[in-house]
Amino acid sequence: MTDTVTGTTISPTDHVDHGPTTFLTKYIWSQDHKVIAIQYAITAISVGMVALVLSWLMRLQLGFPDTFDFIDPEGYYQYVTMHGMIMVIYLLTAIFLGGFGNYLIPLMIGARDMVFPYLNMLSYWFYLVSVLVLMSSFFVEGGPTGAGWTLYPPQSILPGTPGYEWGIILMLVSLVIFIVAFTMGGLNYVTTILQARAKGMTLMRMPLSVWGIFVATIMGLLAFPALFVGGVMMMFDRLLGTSFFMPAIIAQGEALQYNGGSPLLFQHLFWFFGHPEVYIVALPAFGIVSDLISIHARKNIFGYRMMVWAIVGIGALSFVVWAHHMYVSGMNPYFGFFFAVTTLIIAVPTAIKVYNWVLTLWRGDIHLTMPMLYSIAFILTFVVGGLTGLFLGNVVIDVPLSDTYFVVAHFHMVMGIAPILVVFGAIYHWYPKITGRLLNVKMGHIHFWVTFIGTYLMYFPMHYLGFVGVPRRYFAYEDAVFIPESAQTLNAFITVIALIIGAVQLLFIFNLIWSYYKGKEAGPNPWNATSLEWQTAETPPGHGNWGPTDPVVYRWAYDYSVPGVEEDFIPQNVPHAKGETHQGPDDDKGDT
Amino acid sequence: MTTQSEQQEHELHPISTYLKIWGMLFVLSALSYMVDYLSFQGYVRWSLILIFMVLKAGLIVSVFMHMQWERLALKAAILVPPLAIFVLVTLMIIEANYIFSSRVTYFGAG
Amino acid sequence: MILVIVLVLIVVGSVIFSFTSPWWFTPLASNWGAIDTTLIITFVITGIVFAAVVLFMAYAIFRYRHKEGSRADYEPENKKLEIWLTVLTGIGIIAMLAPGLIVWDQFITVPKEAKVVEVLGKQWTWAFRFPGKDEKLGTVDTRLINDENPWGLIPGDPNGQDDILVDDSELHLPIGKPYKLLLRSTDVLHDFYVPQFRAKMDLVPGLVTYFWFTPTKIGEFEILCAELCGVAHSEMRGLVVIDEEPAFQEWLNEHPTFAQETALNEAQVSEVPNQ
Amino acid sequence: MSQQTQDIPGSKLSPPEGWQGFNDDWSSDKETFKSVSWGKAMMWIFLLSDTFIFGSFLTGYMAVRMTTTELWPNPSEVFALTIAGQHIPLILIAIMTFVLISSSGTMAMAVNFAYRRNRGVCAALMFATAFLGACFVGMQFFEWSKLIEEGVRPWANPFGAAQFGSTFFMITGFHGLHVSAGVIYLTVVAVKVLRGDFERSGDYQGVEIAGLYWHFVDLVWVFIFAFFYLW
Ligand code: HEA
Ligand code: HEA
Ligand code: CUA
Ligand SMILES: [Cu+2]
Repeated sequence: MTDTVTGTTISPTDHVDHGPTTFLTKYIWSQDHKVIAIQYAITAISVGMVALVLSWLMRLQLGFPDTFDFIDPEGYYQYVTMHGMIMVIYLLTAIFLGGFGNYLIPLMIGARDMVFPYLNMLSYWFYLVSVLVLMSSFFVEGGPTGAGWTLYPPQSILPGTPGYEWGIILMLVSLVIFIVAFTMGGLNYVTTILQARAKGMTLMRMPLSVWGIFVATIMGLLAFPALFVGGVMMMFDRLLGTSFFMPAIIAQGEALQYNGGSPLLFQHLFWFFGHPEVYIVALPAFGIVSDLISIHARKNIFGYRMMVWAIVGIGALSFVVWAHHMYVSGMNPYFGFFFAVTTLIIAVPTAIKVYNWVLTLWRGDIHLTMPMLYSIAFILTFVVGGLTGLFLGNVVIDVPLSDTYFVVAHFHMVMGIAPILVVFGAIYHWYPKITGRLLNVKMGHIHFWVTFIGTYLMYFPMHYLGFVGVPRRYFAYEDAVFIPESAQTLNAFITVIALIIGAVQLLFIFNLIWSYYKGKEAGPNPWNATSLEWQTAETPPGHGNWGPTDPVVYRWAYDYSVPGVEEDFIPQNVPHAKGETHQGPDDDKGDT
Repeated sequence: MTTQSEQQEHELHPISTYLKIWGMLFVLSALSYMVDYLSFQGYVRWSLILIFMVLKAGLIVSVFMHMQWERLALKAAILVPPLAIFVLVTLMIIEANYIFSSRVTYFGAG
Repeated sequence: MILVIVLVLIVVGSVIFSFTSPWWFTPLASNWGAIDTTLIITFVITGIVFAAVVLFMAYAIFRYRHKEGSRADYEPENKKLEIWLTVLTGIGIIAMLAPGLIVWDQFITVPKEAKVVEVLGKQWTWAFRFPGKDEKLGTVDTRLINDENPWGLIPGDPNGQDDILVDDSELHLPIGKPYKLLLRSTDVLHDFYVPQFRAKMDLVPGLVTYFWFTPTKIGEFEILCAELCGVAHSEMRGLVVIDEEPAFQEWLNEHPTFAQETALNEAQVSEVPNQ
Repeated sequence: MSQQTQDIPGSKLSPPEGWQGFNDDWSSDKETFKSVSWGKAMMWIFLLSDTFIFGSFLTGYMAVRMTTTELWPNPSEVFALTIAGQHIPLILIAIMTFVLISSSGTMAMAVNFAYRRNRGVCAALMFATAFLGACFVGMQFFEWSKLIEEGVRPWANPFGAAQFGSTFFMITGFHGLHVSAGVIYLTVVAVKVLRGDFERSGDYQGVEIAGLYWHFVDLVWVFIFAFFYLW
């Protein structure tokens, strides 16, 4: 493969910069974006496992009420809260931006590292501290907060809610630290993408993975401030007795000192952050899955330009839809019109993305590799989750469905499983670049089929519980007359599947470790991919990524199966041959 | 990455430019203080405050922060996203009025 | 191949499940049939889109799966197709949104003849207040709430004197009359939700929210709290009983007005010997 | 090198301006913001993010002020001082505003002298800026003590709505933290200028970046002054 690498003279032994040499500077206090990426990913997966275990505990209670004495309502709400918060923020946001973002951005745009490596390192350590602070809340008096991951005041800081003593404070502190960590990392990613691309790498030649991560990071930089401010104000309410979100309140017979505040203000601030946040975890998945589909179908991504504009459009629109989470919150009812329209408009760019993924498969040369399997599973689960989102976005339909299991089913389909499937696919795809070895496919198949079929069996029927009207965040509801007996059977069924799926994740983790030592050697470019990260001199790439000479880019990232060319792919750093007639969208620019 | 001559081109305005802007900021600040000192009320007060505020902010951003001499690519990247805040502010004004009127109606306050 | 079969099975299975599911909406007991209708419209449109997208994908995988010597097409974009798909999607969206917005307009526009009743939520019970003969609810202040005055009615407000107070988590309403529910909380967020009525709305401290509906079926319906409000959230239940008008009036008359309640409290206080 | 060059538009070397330039920049390779250093680009993006923080703070302030039914204290009165028997409304805040604006002026000139490679004047102006910033913080300290003495607390105050004190301490506190951080930051950069660190790297953008931050802090004050003190 290396003979197609042009524009550079590479001899792997001849480094410009030999990089750090001691174990400590290489793997612990490392400023290398690749090491930081791995640190981020391992931390995120570890904390994700905690959230997974919490989901088992919740499911045990829901599937077999009155069986497990050690789960009381306090505990249940604490599990729900921590499960939701960890999964959304500390797992998905961290792994997509801190993990994949860190690893892929410099490699894909042809940079040697992030522009400010030291800040990048700090970002990881702050993230680790935020995780530790969050975990410490399990061990304080009263335990972690049980206010729901939305943390709505007044209840989150009042007795009657578990963890109102310390849990909520630690949660807010942890979030603030996370935001600082994210800002340090995010500034780096954005600046690197904008200012440190390789020669010839125009924005419109970047792989969609980078686009997804780029826009998601910008959204994070603009959305997290609202959470920060909401968090600070709530902390003041809790610790200083201010009344930002607290009106006059009689809590369990006792008059509190608060007066005049507005609980809805917090909800607006939270969702001004919260809705962009759900797209922050979706856009990187959109981008990565586009690349996986294109590479493993050996075909260019269909409608690249539309894909880019769709990502940008979704990113921009997601700042004006936040109150679709508040249709029944008692806000000004006329907001319903505005937010229903904006919300459904987002479906258009999203739909374009779905069409283009499917159309990329059309007339492709589809290799059903592990990444491809996960990508197809992603499309299916995302379509289901997205379409159920349309129910909720259509304001009046949300009235009966809000706060029921329909919502739970919606967001587990669209966020709890679709992006997670992309994470898996992406790990299968880039593992060879990170370690030099392929993951085991047999274990992969077991993991894939159980996870995919299992989650569908779990979440699809869950929608129907929502139609019945089963409310979410309920510790128990056996005695509700309108819920048929059979619903309990369904719940038990879901629980059993959830446990099986959970167990299979251990197989995946085992695969990660096993293949590191025993996996098949991969070579520098096992998937015959075009993007720059596969064209590095060494695998895994060394410090500084490119050896002595920077790569030069001549074409977009999707020159697969170009007619008249023998190989079915042309790497981005290969110049145009004379008389090459087919051109990607941005092929007339930049290569001087 | 940056050639020095390009830099010079942008940065070497005579000191008097800054002194002039400084003076204008002083005057504008004095004027906004006067709005309070002379106790203008109601819409006059609010519009005057806003006008002076926008002028001051504009001068600081465009001259002191050199936005005026930046290329459109940077100007747009920095000035467009804050529009999202305007959406938030507008809706929060409507929301706050709604809550206030609810309180006046049902809580016998106000 | 297995993948293609699985995808087709998922579509077929999901469609069959939707028709045969034992879990479906509770029978409607209010005027909000229009909500059900919009939901069905959305269900049908999204169902068709779901089947179409997944079946197309399955066919593509079947048809273009890798075989020895096969090679993909090269087609960066196809403007016409992309525009067509965008327009079609737009039409689908409008078809769902338009009825939705019309019904939402009805949902937030309370008819003039609607009577009001107040729902008061507190951790973790329900209470209710009818306006009495003057058809006006008296104003309230959370800070006035105490054992004698659990609603926090402002004693000086004449509108409040004849308000009828119901303090036992059971609300009766007459059939066929539109009612506007004014929702109020004294402590944290709650949500008044009766699945059979299809309507719900949060109770927010420091604010009075509302929704309206007309009961159309006689019977008892459970009230659920649908907004997390602390450890006993799932136990915060109540009951709405829909009666014929006479039975309703009879029930209503059993409950004291605010004036009566105050008088009673004062009597009790004076009975207690001085400290 | 000469000042006149700035007025010559579209010379062969400089890229096109306006929308054409906008298009060219965004569709170019390597860097989007032409001849903007990494540090400066990052500072701008950080300030954009910080704008959203202060934007949210001020929106929150606006929302609580508009929703509360209690009387909002008249800032003109609350922040009045009696100097030499004269009762002057808002006078301290006015002085603080002038101090901060002056510091912006000195900062802007410091940047200019940095590009003229006049290290001495540049550092002197930066120290002056930091000093004015420190004065500002000092006056803020005085203002806080005075209000606390008068019984204003984050949770209550004798003048009216409790949210007055809450938002006051929160917003001015947050801004004060920014100013304090800026004073330290400026001092560090000024010392570097004096030591000639930038001379060696041949690039004075460090001063300009510090300047961006400082002007932003001033900018935020403009909004706080208008919305909190004057409104
Ligand atoms: C990755 C995360 C993610 C994503 C991408 C989405 C996507 C969408 N979400 Fe979801 N949502 C969440 C995560 C996400 N959501 C979470 C976590 C919650 C709950 C939070 C909580 O309360 O705890 C939530 C809750 C939530 C609510 C609030 C429900 C309630 O609490 O009452 C609403 C309401 O509007 C909503 C709507 C939507 C819509 C319209 C989309 C759209 O963007 C979907 C667009 C996609 C499609 C439409 C499918 C593809 C399109 C086609 C195949 C084309 C064909 C279509 C037509 C012809 C119409 N979501
Ligand atoms: C990304 C987000 C995410 C993910 C992956 C999950 C995964 C799961 N969730 Fe969760 N969930 C939420 C986000 C998520 N959830 C949120 C936001 C809430 C709302 C909280 C609230 O109301 O406040 C919620 C609430 C919630 C409820 C509702 C509780 C209630 O309302 O009372 C339930 C109930 O069954 C549930 C179950 C599960 C189960 C069984 C799983 C899983 O077990 C399903 C199977 C899991 C996988 C297939 C993937 C697992 C992988 C990892 C965990 C990481 C490891 C990663 C690598 C190895 C790369 N979740
Ligand atoms: Cu009340 Cu939940
Ligand atoms: Cu949303």
